[in-house]
Amino acid sequence: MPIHWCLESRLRILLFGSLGEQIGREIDADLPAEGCSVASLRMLLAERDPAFAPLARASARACVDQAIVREDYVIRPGQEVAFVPPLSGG
Amino acid sequence: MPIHWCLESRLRILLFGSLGEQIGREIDADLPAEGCSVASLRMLLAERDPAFAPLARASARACVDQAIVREDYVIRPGQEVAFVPPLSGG
Amino acid sequence: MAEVRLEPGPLEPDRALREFLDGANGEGAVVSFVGIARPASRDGVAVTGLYLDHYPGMTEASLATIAADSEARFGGTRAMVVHRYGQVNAGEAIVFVAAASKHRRSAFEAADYMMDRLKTEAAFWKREHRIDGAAWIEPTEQDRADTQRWSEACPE
Amino acid sequence: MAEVRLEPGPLEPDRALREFLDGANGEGAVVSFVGIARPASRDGVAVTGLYLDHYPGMTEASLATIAADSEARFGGTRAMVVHRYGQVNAGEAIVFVAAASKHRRSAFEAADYMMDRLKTEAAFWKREHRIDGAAWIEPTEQDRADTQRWSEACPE
Repeated sequence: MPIHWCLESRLRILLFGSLGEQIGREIDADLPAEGCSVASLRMLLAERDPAFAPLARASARACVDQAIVREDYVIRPGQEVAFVPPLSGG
Repeated sequence: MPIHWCLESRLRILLFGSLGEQIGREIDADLPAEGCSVASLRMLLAERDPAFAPLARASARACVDQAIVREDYVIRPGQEVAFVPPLSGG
Repeated sequence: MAEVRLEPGPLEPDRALREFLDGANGEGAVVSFVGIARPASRDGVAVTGLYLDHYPGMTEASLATIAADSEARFGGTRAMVVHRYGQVNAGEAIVFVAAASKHRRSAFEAADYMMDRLKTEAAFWKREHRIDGAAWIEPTEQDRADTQRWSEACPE
Repeated sequence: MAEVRLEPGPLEPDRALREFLDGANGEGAVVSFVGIARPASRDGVAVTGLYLDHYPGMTEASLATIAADSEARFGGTRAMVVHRYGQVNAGEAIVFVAAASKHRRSAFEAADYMMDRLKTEAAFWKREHRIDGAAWIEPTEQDRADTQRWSEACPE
């Protein structure tokens, strides 16, 4: 279905701290062209690979364009997305 | 009266801060062999020279052997005596 | 304007202090804080060092926000934050914070304020290398309580 | 054991900090304070510098007492005081104080405590060289109130 890849957008997701160590520093996901909420992205990822389960936990906060966002935030193609564990501070 | 100088002791008095500037860094006084109180020393000095009047003021604190002492402290020959203005701090 | 920097290599607090003092602007008081990687964990296990993971861009922004807030909160204060990232050995400096002000009270408060906020809000993830294994660290309840101190009415 | 020193010449705060850090003993927190001769008097008149008269022996003892009291009051704290005497030009450092401790709260409090006491109890007499003449200075009411802060029950 060539239409399929045309309506989706490749999203690069950055992971830090213990998440980066457990899962990898970066993972990719397909984002629907109309975007998707943080809550949906977590579920999509957890369903795709059991190794991504830590990303579904509330302690992993989502950042979009380097700012922490809420669960109902809708991620659009082209944005920088990251999941971060609780900050340990300086 | 040769007996006189024999019963007295030469006392060197150090002056600091504004007192040192106004009067001089060091003055000498004759101390009776049996010692004398800080209060008496102030009076002796003020009577001797009008320039020593600031030493009679309460704001000029007396130090003996580098510690601030009270008015009734009896200074003995051989001790280090100083008058100091209020500390300005560091 | 606050000076904020991430350092990959050794952080030399004396050089940072020299640099901060060279930027003096007639202030009478400079307070600095140096945080050093401790050779033991909170529960007393020997620690050889730690790894500070950071999020390039977001981490610098978190430091800049804290420094700027400190300058705004303690009027007339100038602030500096230098922070290590990556591998830090026990005994090495992790963070240098400095505040300059006309009077000592505001310089002390500005440095104290920055450290309290850095301890909970700086975007770092810390892995402690204990002799019995590595562990990721989170802020303590005490760190959160320290930050909370500043949430009440403005001082002075 | 606290390190206390009088300096006749320029005081270089960065070198003093380096020296203090070199004496590190596993502490995680070092707070330093640098006091700088201000270019203006309290009432805004330009000042070219000041002269710090001191009483050799008594002045060192006054600094040593303050540093030792700080180490005793904030347990596990290491302290250092370096103080200028004689002629100090505006913009030059007059005093460097440092406190090292396991935790940042006690390092901040120890440095703050030493400065408050130095401002009223250090045995110096300060003559300010204003462009309109020289004047001997005494501690302000604020300095006395700051020292008074520590007279209540012991902290922590």
